[in-house]
Parts: sequence; structure tokens; C-alpha cells
Amino acid sequence: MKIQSNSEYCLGCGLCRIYCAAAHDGYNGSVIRAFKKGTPQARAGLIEHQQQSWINTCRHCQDAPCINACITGALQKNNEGIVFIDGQRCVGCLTCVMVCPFGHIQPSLDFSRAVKCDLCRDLAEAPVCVSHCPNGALRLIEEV
Amino acid sequence: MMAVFDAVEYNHHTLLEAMNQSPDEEIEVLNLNGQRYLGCGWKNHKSLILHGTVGNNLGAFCEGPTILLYGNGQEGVGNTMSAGEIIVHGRVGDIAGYSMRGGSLYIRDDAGYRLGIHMKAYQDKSPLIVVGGRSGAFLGEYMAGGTIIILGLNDPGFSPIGPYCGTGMYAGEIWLRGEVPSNHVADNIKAEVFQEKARLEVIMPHLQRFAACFGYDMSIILDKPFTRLTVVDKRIFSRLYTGFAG
Amino acid sequence: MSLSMLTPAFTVERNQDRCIGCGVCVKQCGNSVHHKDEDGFMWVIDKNCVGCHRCAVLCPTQALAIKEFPAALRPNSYWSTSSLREIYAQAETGGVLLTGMGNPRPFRSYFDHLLLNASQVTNPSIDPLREPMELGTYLGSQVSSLGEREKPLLKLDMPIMFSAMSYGAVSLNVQKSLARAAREKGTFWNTGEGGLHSDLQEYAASTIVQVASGRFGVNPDYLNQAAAVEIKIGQGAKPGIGGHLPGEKVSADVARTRMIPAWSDAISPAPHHDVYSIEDLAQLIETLKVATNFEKPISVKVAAVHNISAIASGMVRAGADIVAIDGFRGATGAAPMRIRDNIGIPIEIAIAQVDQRMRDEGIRDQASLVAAGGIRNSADVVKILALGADAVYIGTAALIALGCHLCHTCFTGRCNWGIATTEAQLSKRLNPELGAVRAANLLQAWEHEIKEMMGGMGINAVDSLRGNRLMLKGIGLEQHELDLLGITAAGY
Amino acid sequence: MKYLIIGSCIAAAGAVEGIRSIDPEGEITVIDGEQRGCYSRPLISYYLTGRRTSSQLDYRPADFFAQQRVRIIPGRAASIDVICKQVLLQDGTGLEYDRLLLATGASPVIPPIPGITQSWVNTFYTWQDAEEISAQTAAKGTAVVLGSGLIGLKAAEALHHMGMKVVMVEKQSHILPRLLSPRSAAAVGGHLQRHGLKVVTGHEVVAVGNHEVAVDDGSSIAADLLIIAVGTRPNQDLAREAGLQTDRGIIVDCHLRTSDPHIWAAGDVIESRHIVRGTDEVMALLPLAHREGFIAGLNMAGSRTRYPGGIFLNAVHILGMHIITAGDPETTGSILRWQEGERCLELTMQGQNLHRYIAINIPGISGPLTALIERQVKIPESEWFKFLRNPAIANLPAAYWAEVRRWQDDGSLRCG
Repeated sequence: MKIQSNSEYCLGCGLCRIYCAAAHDGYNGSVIRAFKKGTPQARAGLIEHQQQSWINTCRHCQDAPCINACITGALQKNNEGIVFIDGQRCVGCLTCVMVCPFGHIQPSLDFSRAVKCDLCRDLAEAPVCVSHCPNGALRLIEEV
Repeated sequence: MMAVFDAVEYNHHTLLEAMNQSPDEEIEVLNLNGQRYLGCGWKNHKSLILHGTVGNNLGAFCEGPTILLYGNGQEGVGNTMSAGEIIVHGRVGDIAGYSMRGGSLYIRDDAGYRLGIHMKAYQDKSPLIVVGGRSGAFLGEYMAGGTIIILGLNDPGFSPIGPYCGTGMYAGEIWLRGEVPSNHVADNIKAEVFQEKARLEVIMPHLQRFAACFGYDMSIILDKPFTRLTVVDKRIFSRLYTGFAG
Repeated sequence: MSLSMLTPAFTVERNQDRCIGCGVCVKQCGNSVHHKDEDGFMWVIDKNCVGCHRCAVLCPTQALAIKEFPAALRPNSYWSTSSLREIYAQAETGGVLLTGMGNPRPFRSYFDHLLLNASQVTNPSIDPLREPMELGTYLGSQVSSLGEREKPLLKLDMPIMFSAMSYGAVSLNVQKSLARAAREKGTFWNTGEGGLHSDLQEYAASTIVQVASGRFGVNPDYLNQAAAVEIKIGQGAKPGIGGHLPGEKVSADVARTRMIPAWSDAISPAPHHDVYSIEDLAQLIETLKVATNFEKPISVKVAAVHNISAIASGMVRAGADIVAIDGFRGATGAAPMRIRDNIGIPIEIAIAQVDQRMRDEGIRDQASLVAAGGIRNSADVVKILALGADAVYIGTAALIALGCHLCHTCFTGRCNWGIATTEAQLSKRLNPELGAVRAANLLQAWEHEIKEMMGGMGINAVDSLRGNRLMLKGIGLEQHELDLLGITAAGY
Repeated sequence: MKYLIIGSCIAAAGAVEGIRSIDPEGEITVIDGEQRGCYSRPLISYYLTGRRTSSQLDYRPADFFAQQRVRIIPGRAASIDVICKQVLLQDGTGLEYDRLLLATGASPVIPPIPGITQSWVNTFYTWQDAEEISAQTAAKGTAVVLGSGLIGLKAAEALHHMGMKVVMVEKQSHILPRLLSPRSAAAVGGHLQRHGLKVVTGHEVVAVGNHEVAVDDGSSIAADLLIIAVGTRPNQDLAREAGLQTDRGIIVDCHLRTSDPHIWAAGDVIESRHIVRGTDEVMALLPLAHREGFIAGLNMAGSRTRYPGGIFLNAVHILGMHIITAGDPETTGSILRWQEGERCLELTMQGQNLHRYIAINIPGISGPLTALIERQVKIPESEWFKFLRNPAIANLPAAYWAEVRRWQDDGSLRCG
């Protein structure tokens, strides 16, 4: 599974990032609570380059360099093919950040650990970036 | 092979049907007497040789055919034509070349009102109309591209154009043989008189083609200066409106 | 002129308890209303706001409220605020007021004074969820005699089509959305007078192509690949005047589709200069029939004007297979305001009158009647069919389904919803995949509702609804209005 | 097919994954010398401070080898009989193989300094080292760390966290000599000093006494603990004695095969291709060890997969400072620099090729830069100047984004 970003219809509005931030770190999706009470961090970057924009989200690579480089085993792939970080195991060495060729994995705001797209695997429904994209520019590709 | 039809034997629709069904690349029709829509919508490179007087909309919406008319055309000759060539050995009625986008129209004698109205150029296509005689009022109205040449060869004493020439025109060129009374030309039009033949380079092939079609001597065509009419302001309506959300 | 007396039309209120400073509004406003400083301070320029609601809809915290600017002029029921504003604007510029979309004035809507019937006891109503219900219909001449060439017909799965909206006036993504929805729902969309874009040729079989006075994009291929050809004489928003797509909107792609040079004005003259009479119309209709080998129905679209029934009768006699009439609520990308707001008549009356006239003259079966201009919902559709139309065109409703918020500034070409624009960065805001779903959903919803209303009347085929004025009663109408509509008052 | 793997660490785990991706049936045996399974050495500093428990040192889940149906033999290999294709363990057991992988790793270098073998002197390389140090640090005195490479730095940080006074002694003129430029090293050194770590550079320890360390400038440091962290050396004795070609490490071909056709080698024990330099180097790096192991595994199972080589790459987190570097540490190209407070980015260019970057406290940008070095994508300096005005991912040169599109189009990075 991965999210496909279609820059033909990406508006660069950044709502994907806002909802992403509010969905993680225990904010449970409330945008106002997340941004007024805390410092939520989006898992995916928004790239704006030469009049085009797209979301720089995880490709959930088959031979994920991040998983193989992770020194703690915190980066794992579940049986749906989702590459995720076990926050308990991550020590924040950022080796994964260093080897992700897409620049997707980012340090947390306090640099204490790495954060990345987990396709909102804790939610029953589609990833929040996909469900909140106002223009259908994001799609969840199901095949593993 | 050339198919020959005698229009006397056909009514309006049967003639069109018979022509459409003919596989021949050349079709000759004799004794025409007002039959309309000949060559209308044709997208091919057939040749049509017509004798007599055709009805309205000769070659309308066509793209490609060559039409030779020995006789007069009526209204709408070459209406919305995209490509091809129509040569009229006679006169044509109103709105010849209406919204013509490509191809050429050679008329030996006069043309009626609104000749070349809304003609427009597109990519490599630039429509052309050459008239040997005079044209009526509103020549080149709304013209948006292409070339119209009026030679005024038959009535040397009169203006080759009627009033309101180039009204609402916003692109293209109109060439007139001789010097033209300025009160016939719309406000937004600039008239330049070219005395030297060298300045006629761009229209010279068209003049030569006209002379060849109708057996004119070039020295007669070139015995006067030419006046070129072009647009001063291409966006004449740009200050007309005030946007208002209401 | 330095001093403008025009106060802003709207004011943007930002609820600081909700605003998270994300800047979505800044990025989404194509009119430069919202601004964010380097230090995060957010501010607005009210006068740029057109009330399109793009920012308010996309704001993730609903922090924005767009309100009418509270410039309380002394109330005057004759000299309304808008009257004053119009004069201020003209005094500043000396220009003809140019505006967009349809007539907003509070003229009587006859739709709102019509009530539908339902069966009780004396005949059964029909449950459309369980019993067959036919919404399909055919448009074109139903008259034929032995030995005559077969007349071409348009088969519609439902009596609703999308109105003519040209590429240039609307974005290509609007046309893509409508074309896909039309194909999916078995109906038709209309190119308007802007040509058929190469991306849309796959939808040609669901396409009605227009031939207007400017003849943009018209060539033999254009005519022959479509399902039908429509001659546009006039449109409801601007009867009697031509079209004018300003050069700014004629992008390279628009130019290619219209077959004109890029960035040049695209002007459609008020009349077709080959049509000065009914006889001339007959000739243009026949020319197009010849050019399409008599295989396409030819529609003629006119604006609903004072003597519409006589005009329509002439159009039928001129050989039109479909007579499309556009009422005075019809919309447009740009029209002089005085024309839009003061010319034409309501579609309800026009259809009732034309249908009656055609019946009286015994020519009702020679052509189908399509109603356009201000159809807002499925009840309007049912009512106009009962007044005599075979089908309707919807334009404004379709655009609203795609996101239009009726801000009336289509003429700027800066539509924040990606609808009335040809700018790439704005056009992309309308994803045609989503647009097609929304437009098809609208048709599907109306289809269900029409079936419900028909079922209630005990009618199981839309052909039995057409001209069935017994199903209509007037409420709050004067006798002469009831007479014009050919109906009786509620209670009779 | 009988696969035998000597060593149980990262390269071994990669090899097991590689073999199993092709051959689900073959019999795999792993000789586990440390008898600790597959764990992550970089985590021992966290183990030392108690931030990680023993079980949290695992690189793969505890049941990884069992899941992959791998037989684990505790013990150490004593010799390889390449003729009979058999490995002899120190306890005399013989293990036959069809395909053998040497994943014997490396060991810390013990410099020849008088007195260095005393019991208060430790290396810092294995989990056992960490346990031994842990037993000696109850006193909270002074620790001297010999060497300021990654291991030395992480040891120093751990001991600092545990309340010890730490002095680092570095022979070279600046710390992290293999990773940093002098200018960036100064920034890191300053950071360490501000946190109370003492750093002595340009000097070496000449003798070790009883809780005392003598430095070459004549001074001496009283210490309770001495950690040796001056580098590692491949464990290639087995290979050399078996007659395989070796140099600074075991020599392998581009399929990671040794000079014996039935023996492959991977991980810290080999010399492998440095992509930027074009030479073979010993590059003892965890991400490379896994990749090499995986490819060696594929090839042992019958594939002919080329190992493209690697580059030096390191991410280290020290007392709140993030240092990421990748590329050729000895590059001599032109340096482009960006700095804003404690954050700096240094790019070294050879012509249009990026040869190295050093990113301090700006880790987010590093992944794409690593990829650009590994793939040697040509980008003119002028593009990099533009990027360095605001070094964020969105501002990367267009060539990078073209490269990303290419990976996606040609499937060179298969995405899930």
C-alpha cells in the first residue's frame, strides 16, 4: 500500500499536512485542539516545485532502506506492507532519515525520534490526508 | 474519370445525393439553376466543375475540394470553409467567405455585402479572398485574420468598396487596388498607400493566381497603387466594460 | 481616480479562537484577500473579496465567516444599495457594467407558484422503487412518412442535459466532468461555441456541438463526430447580443480548440450574418444537414423573448428537429448587466406558450422542445415538462454541483473553484474525476426524485408527463398568468 | 542446499533474508560466536546507560532466526577446509556446507601502548563490554576515552550521562577525524565542551599506569576507567588461513564472492567498493552490512545480483546534536557551506558531483543528499548555491526530482 500523489490535481493547499498532524501524536484528529494546545507534526512534507506541488509521503518501499538501516529494529513492515516506526524502540539516531532517498522520514520536532507516514494504520478508515484532500489528488493504492 | 451530371435531370436533393455517391475525383455539373449546398461539408480533395448559376452556400463548411464555377454564385459562397479553393467566373452574393478559416476564394466580378465577415487565421491556415470587381458594404466586418484583396477592375470610376469597411475588424489585412475614399473605412482602420511594386510582395502570388485564373494581364492589375487596410487597436473593446459582481 | 466610493461588498471575519494560522486561505484565495506576514500575522483586504467562499469551505477549523459588508446606507426601497454601487462604479470608469452568471433580480419565479398533483383513491400512485418507471425519451422530429429518409433522433436516458458552456468560458475540467457524467448517465452535454477539445473526442457520442455566429472550431469533423448539432441563435442571459471571450482567456489550448490565434479576442457577432430570416434559418439548418449527411438532429437554441411562440413556430417550420429555449434566468460567463437583468421572459411562460402554439398549429410532433434557464431542482424539471418541454438543459445547477458559489465574477477569469477560468493553476482545482462524480450524483438524485414525483401522480413514463398540465395548479397567480401557463388555480 | 554462515550479526541477518527470498527450503546454519543472536552494536551505549534493556538490543525480533528456520550453533569457527567444504569449530565439531558466508565482522584495535591490558581498561564494542564497564562505573570518577570516532563519542556520551567526568584524547588534530571537516569538527567540539566533556586533540596516550594515563605532552590524567576506541579491524584470520585472498579486509568480487567459488563474505570483514572513490575500502557500517549480507544471500541462493558498492554514511546523535555525514571523507573538492546558528550544512563538490555532505542539526535534508551521492547525479554548483539559500527538501535542484521520477518509472526503487 502507498499513497499516490497526483500533482496534476494537487492544489498545494496543505490540508493533508494539517489533518495528518492532527491525526498523530495523540491528538485524535481534532485540528483545533491539536494546533491550539500542542505542537502537532505532520508526517508528510508538501513539496512545491516549479508551479507544481505534491505530498512527499512514504512509498513504503519493498526493500525499504530505512528498515535495513535502522539500528534498533524500530522500523518495521507489517503484513499489509506498511512501513512504520515503533516509537518505543526508536532512539532518534536518524539513520533512517539519512538513508531515505525521498527525504520522507523526518526527525520529530525535538529531534528525539524519527517520524514517518504510517498510512494512519491505527484508524479504521483511509489515511486522513487522502480522505481530507479537497481535490482527490491523493489516492491510497491498495496492492501490496 | 470524370462524372458529368446534367442538373436539369435532378431536383435539389437528388443532385446532392448523386454527387455524394459518385466515386469520381472530378465531377462536372451542367445547366445549374439555383441548386444549393453544392460541395457543402465536403472533406476531400475532389474537383467540382460547375456551369450555370448555383444556389446559396456553395462549398459551405468544406475542407479541401477545388470548386470551379462558370457562372454566378449566390449567398454564402465558402461559408465557414476550412480549406480548398473556389474560383468563380462571375459574381457572388452576400457574405461570401463568412467565417472562412482557410483556403482561397477567387471571384472574377463583384461580391455582395459583408464579404469575408469574421474571417480568421489559424495556425498555418490563412484564408484568402480576391475579388476582381467591387465589394458591397461591411467588407471584412469582424475580420480576425487572413487577407482580402479587392481589385475594382471593372468599374474604374467607382470606389471598389462600399461603406463601413472593416467595422469591428481586429486582425488581418484588406488590400484595395487604387486609393480609397476614407469615409468608407471604419475608425479603427489604418490605410497605407503603396506606390512601389516592391511593397506588394506578400500579395503578389495571389494577384498572379487571379490573373492566371481569369486571363488578366498583370500590368493592368498593377497599373494603380494599392491601399492596405490594417487595424490600429487590436483590443478595441478592452476599455468598454467595467467588471461588476452583481 | 483616487477616491473610490465603493465600499467592499463583503467582509471576512476571522475567529482567532479557531484560526491556527495554517495559511490555507492565503494559498486558496486567487483574489488576494488573505495575507500572512513572515511573523505569522494574518490580515485581509475586504475589498478584494467576491464572496466565493473558497477560503471558508477549505478552512480546516471553520475560522472564517464571510459576511455582507455592513455599510448601512440609509434604507431606500427604490434607490437600493446595489443601484448606488452600480452608479459609483460607472462614474469611476465610464464602462458598460459587465457581470457573470444569471439574473439575480427578485422577479416572480413561476416555478415557485406551481404545485404538482398526486393520486389519491381514484387512481393508483406508483412506487418507483419497485415498479418500472421510464425516464428515457427521444429528441427530434417524430414525423415520418413512407419512403422518407429516417429522421435522426437523440436518445436520452433521462430528460436532463447539460447546457452549452464553451471551453474558454469554463475550464476544460468542467467540460470533462460534464462529458463523463453525461456519458455515464446516458444523456448529453453541449460544447457551447468553443469547439471540441481533442481530450473530449472520446465523449463525442454524448456531445452536442454548437454552431454559433463566430463559427469557432467548426469544420466537417466537428460536425460529424457529434451526436447532434445545435445552432445557437441566442442565450437567455443575453438575448440579442453576441459573445465576447476576451483575449486574456484565449490561452494556447483554448485557441487550438477554437481554431483561432492565441490571446486574441474571440467575438461572436450578435446575429449569424447568414440568418436574417426564418427562410435563412431553414437554409442554415439544411446546410448543416447536408454537411452531416442528414444523420444528425439539428437543434436551434434561442432566448425566450416576447414573441417566442411565433419564433419557435417558424423554427420548427424551418426544419429544426429540436427547439431549445433559454429563459431569462439563464446564466453566462460574461454579459452586460442591463441586458442580463432586463431582457427576456421566464422559461415557464415561454415553454407553456410555445408548446400550446405548436399543438395549435399541429406541428408539435415535428420537433422536440428543450427548456433551459433557471432549472434549480427536480421539481422545476417536472413542472417544466408538464408545461410542455421534452427535456431540460441545466447549466447553473451543474456548475453549482461542481463547486460554483454564484459569486458572479466569472468575467474575471479568476474563478477560485476552477470553473470559469482557463488559468492552469486555477483550473486544476476542479479534478474532473470528482467533478464527474458530483455531476452524475446530481443527475442520479434528480432522477430518483422525478420518479418519486411521477409515481405520486400515477405516471410511469416521462412521455406521459410532457405537456400534462392537469398535473399542475397555480398558487398565488393572477388569472392572466394562469391562462398564459395554461393551468388552473389550486383548488379548481 | 546447505548454507552455512559464520557470524550472527547484521550481515548474517541480511543474508538469511536474502537466501530465504529465493530459497525457502535450503538448510541454513548460523555459527553464533557471541552467543547473543543478532543485536545492534550501536545500541550498547544506550544499554550502558540503561535506556535499553538487553532484549531491546535486538536488530530483529527475538524469534527471527526461528521464523526463518535457521539452525543456530553456538561456538566459534576454528578453521575452514575449502577442499572438503567443511568448517571446524573450536570444540572440534565439523560443519559441512555447500555455500559458506563469512560474516565474522571486526574487532576493536588495541594500540600497542605499555600497560594497556590492565583490567580497568576496556574496549566498547560488544554488549559484554558494556556489561563489564557497567560493573566498574559505580564509583563515578573520571573516564578517559581514547579516540574520538563514533564509538568513542558514544562511549563518552554514555559515561557523561552516568555522571562520570570524561576526557577524550584524540591523536588527530580534530575530533571525528574520519567524518568531519576541521570547521565542522570545531562546532561539534565546542558543543561537547559546553556540555562539560573535555576534549584533548593532537595528543596521544603513551603509557597506561595504575589508574593513570600518560599523555605525550608529559601530562598525566588520573582516571578510574579507560575506554579504547581507536578503531576496528576486520576479523579475517579464518579467511587468510584458509587461503582466501585478503588485504585490509577479505577481498570479494562484485557479487560478494571471495576467491573461493563456494565462499561469500559480507559486513565489516570485507573490502567493498566505495562508489564515490571507486576504490575498495573497509567500510564498517551497519546499513552496508545488511545490504551486503542480503545481496550475498541472494547470490548464495543462485542469483547473480551485483553489489553496487556503498559510501561512508553516519548518523550520530550526541548530547542533543545531530551529525549526519555521507560520502568520501577524504574528498578534496570545493566546499559549499550554509550555516544558521547551530545548524550547518557543508557540501563538497568534485565538478558537478556531490562527494560529501556534513549536516549538523539539519538532519531532515540528508536522505536525498545521500541518494545523490550514491547515484552520482550531476548537478552544477550554481544549482546548489540556490538550494543553500534555504536548504529544504522542496528546494532541492530539479535534477533530484527528475531522478525521483526516474526511480519510480524504471522500478529501481520498488515501492509497496
